[in-house]
Amino acid sequence: MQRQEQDRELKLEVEGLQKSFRLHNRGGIQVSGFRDIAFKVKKHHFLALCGPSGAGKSSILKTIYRTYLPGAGQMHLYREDGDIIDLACCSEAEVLRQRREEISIVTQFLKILPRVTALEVAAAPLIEKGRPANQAHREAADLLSFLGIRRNLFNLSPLTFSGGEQQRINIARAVIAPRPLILLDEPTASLDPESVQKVLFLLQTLKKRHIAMIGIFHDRNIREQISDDVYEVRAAS
Amino acid sequence: MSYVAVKGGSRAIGAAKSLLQEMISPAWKLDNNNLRDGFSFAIDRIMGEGSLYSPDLALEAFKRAGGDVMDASIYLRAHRSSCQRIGCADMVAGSRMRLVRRISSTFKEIIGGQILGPSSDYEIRLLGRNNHNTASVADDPEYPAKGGTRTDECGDFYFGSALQPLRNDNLIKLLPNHEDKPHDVTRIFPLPPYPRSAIMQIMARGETGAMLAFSYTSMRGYGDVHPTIGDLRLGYLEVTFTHPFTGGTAVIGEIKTTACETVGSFIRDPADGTMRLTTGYGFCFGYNETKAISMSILDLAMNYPGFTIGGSQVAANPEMIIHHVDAIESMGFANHFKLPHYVTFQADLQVYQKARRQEEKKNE
Amino acid sequence: MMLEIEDVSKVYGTGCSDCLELTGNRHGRAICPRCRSVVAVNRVNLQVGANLVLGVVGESGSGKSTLLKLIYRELKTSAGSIYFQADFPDGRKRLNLMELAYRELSIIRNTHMSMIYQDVRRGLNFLFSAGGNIAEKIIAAGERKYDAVREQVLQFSEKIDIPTERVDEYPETFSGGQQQRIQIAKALASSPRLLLLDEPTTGLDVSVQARILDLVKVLHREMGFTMIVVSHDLGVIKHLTDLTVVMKNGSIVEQGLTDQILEDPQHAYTQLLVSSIL
Amino acid sequence: MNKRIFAFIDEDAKKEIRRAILKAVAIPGYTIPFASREMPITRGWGTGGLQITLSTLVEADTLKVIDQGCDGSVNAVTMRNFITSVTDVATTTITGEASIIQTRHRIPETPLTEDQILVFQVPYPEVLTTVEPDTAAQKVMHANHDYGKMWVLLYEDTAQFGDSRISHRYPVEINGVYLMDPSPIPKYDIPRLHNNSALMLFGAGREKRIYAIPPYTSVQPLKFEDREFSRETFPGIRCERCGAAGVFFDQVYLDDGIHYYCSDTDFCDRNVAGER
Repeated sequence: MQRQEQDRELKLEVEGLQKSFRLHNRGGIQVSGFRDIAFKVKKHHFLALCGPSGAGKSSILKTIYRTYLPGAGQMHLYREDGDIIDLACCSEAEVLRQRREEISIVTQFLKILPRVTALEVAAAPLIEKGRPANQAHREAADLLSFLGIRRNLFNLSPLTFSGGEQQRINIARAVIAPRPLILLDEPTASLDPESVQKVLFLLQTLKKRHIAMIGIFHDRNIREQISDDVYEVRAAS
Repeated sequence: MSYVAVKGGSRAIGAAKSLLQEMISPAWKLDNNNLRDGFSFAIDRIMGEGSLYSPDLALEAFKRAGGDVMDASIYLRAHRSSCQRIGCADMVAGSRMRLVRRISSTFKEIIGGQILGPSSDYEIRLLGRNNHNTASVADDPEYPAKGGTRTDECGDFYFGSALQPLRNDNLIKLLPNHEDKPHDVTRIFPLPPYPRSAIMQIMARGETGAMLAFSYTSMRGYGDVHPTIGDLRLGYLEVTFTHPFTGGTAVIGEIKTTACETVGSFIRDPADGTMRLTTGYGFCFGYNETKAISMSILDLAMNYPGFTIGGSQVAANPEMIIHHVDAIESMGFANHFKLPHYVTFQADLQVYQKARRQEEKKNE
Repeated sequence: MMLEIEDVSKVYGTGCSDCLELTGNRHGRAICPRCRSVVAVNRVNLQVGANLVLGVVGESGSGKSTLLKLIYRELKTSAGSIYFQADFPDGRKRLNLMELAYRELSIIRNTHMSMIYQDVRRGLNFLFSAGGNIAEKIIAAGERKYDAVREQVLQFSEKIDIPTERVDEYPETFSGGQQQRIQIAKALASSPRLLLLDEPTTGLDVSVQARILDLVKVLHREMGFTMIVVSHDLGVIKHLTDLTVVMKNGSIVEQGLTDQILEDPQHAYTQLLVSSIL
Repeated sequence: MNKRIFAFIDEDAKKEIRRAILKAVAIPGYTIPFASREMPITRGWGTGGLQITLSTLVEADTLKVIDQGCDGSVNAVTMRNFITSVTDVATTTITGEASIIQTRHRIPETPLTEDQILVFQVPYPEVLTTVEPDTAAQKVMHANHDYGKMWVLLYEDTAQFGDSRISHRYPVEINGVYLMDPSPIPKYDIPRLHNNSALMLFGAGREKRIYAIPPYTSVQPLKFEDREFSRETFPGIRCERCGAAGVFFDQVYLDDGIHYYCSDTDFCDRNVAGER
């Protein structure tokens, strides 16, 4: 009973996660990414990963998202429908389904096609969920305005924007129709203090909506403002 | 208002025929032997394209057509259609030809030697009596005295193709033979994929000019056949017939023929991966070197379309060759446009007017 | 699975009993040392689910285009089967494409599967107008009313950003990028379930390439079909696909999620490919 | 020499042609390849129709030959003279009296009967040549009822000109199976092929094909379901000679303007005779 109670609160459980890279074109040397990673993330919690740079914090996020193939370990995702999926060993099709339904990632860099406007980028997740285009565009405009993007930029490609603006577009895209688990890799790295506060406000709202998040923040102050738990990643030897 | 539709045209048609007969009537006063033997290249073409070996009938057709070789060959083809077929002669082999002329451009020395024979190749084409380039062989003491002047009385030579040594050394790619017996285009018109024997038969009775034009496309660059003449021969082939019941074989005569074997580029033989030279073959009734060479080039082009670079491979397309080299067909069709087309043109006009009205409506 | 490729091989040449064993990525060659035959595809197994976008990358001669031609049945396999699952009026069927008669194959190509070629002249009939090309697929899919055909032609021409007043012009009068867009419209006019793209943007200007890729992406989102994209260009693969298969010497050396293949390639060849392009 | 054989062509060849005709009747609309014999009339001048007529004729037949609807036109005269010179069969210009009618580009206005055979001279037996010149490809298309390219032609014409540009040789579907070239008859004659009482044979000498429409066979022009098949019409026109209306007319330009006469001269003659 208690176990079930606890399970209902769990979103992601990582155990014995390990990753190394084999570089065939450099004599097949083995480069260690991270090892023995174990943590749990609850719904409506924010887990912050901290540790020295090069410890593999970003790599862990990429591994959860399966952009990196894990070397060993388990990553149990507790889906909203009650199913439990081990992201470490499920099929690619299964991963794609989780990316559609359960997990999203916000990186420091905006990866989008050129020629797509800021408004379209932000509205796309809503449209994918079946929201009518005009309504989605309206919601996206409100969100972008809140994040301090000027209206005259809405119909331009974000690739022409400054780093900070791009990052806000990226965040808008992740929060407008949020997945139950969001991975954030330095989402506020190049933002001004005012924008940082707005982003933190948005993330707080997400927590209230039972969204689980794992994030990396360079700035200790920001990290403390948002995180519920902290997991220390030690540099792999 | 008088009735003007073309009716009662029988008399006018009769008159048109009479006028033609009158125009070409001097032909009937010419001496048959001189005409047949002196204009032997014309007679040969008529027999070849008319697909019937008979110098006498070819001569009659030549006269009836007023010297139009293409038209004359139609007479022979039409005549064939009224003749019952008794049977098929045995297969002839080009290597069994009693040679009158045989040259090769591949090697300086060939087994049997180069036999120049009767040829216009070395003729300087000057009009007028003062043809000083031509030395008279009568003055040459080395020239062997001969009883007659007709070429069929010359020589008694039999040699295989000058390419035979290369073939013996397995340097020449042999085309696979998928046919139990040759196709007969006069009995069944072939459908794709066209058997080689059918294509060869159609080309053997193809019109010389058309054959030349199509092969010329390949020589000029719409294709890539730059052959070397391996063996070009003129001469006589014995025709034999085997009785279908007794099995006895009898010689039924001799036909005058031209054959040409050309060598193309080499390819990798799919049979064993070895690189081998390719060849093409041409053959026709009578003496017609231009046609035999053209045919051998088309044979090469069709069997080795890989030599062709670029999109327009006219000469390598059997469909193109098989339907467009026959003069009886193309010439007849070109001329049929002279027939009345009142009905179809009337239909054309109505459709045209309707389209015009539609256009005007659109522009309003 | 919409498409199941089972142990498929394609040998050009006479072939021998050892061809498959002596070639492939393990030996680093596609030509059989014994019989000199070219093994273009060597015992490939692959499954593609509905609505997924699969990329096939590899250098020229790796067998990727041959694989696509086998799926479209422009070529027949030397060994192995390709199963295609589709809905027909009389129910869902799983067909071995290699066993289909021409008539059945026509139905599949007219209504279930389309191919987009690098060379637009292979995909478009230049004797037909742009609209005529699009109409051909609509008619082939069974439409026999002129007004309905015309309406769909105009709709598609709008979708691909070809002005409707130009729809009756011939492909020659359009730019290379426009021609490619017309080919895409033609391929999609029958609402196929599977779209095969063979180097769809190779040879086009970079800016034109991007527009084509955008169009394909948008149409994929709007219409929902499975795509297999063959390209030597990892940029194209990255933009378009969810999953990627890497081929070399006729074999699959690696397959996975496209971002994983690009960011965490496992195989030496893939690492080389990624490091030399990105 | 040719006189020795009835109907010019040697008997073996006639048998072959008759076999091809039988096969053609058995597979309506399908073109049967045959070894077309060369005729004393050049190719393109009706040698296909001529071979069918010569192979089908018996002494008891009565022959009518028309060219563009007219018994007196040059091609008809040449044909009729040649056929009678090698057969001695009776000839007529009256449609109702003929047992075999060889025609170029028209179907007689007078309805045909079950006792009659209509032989068409055909220049292009292959309906698909306009869209696909390759014989092998054509065969595959026929075998698979794959007429998409023909439909595209129809679509393009409709888009650009409001209707098909095909004025004659309009493609027809026989029994819902094969698409067929009906020879260069005008569209006016197309509906008259449908369910006709006579046996209709088509001969293409140059292209070496024979095909047939047996009596009472469905013949439908290829058209979109929501478009009318429009035939040639001559609104308000009457034949200046016999007064007939609603038939196919020859249009003639003379010094004093345009005049119209029946294209079918026998039909016109019957009308004139009836009035007198």
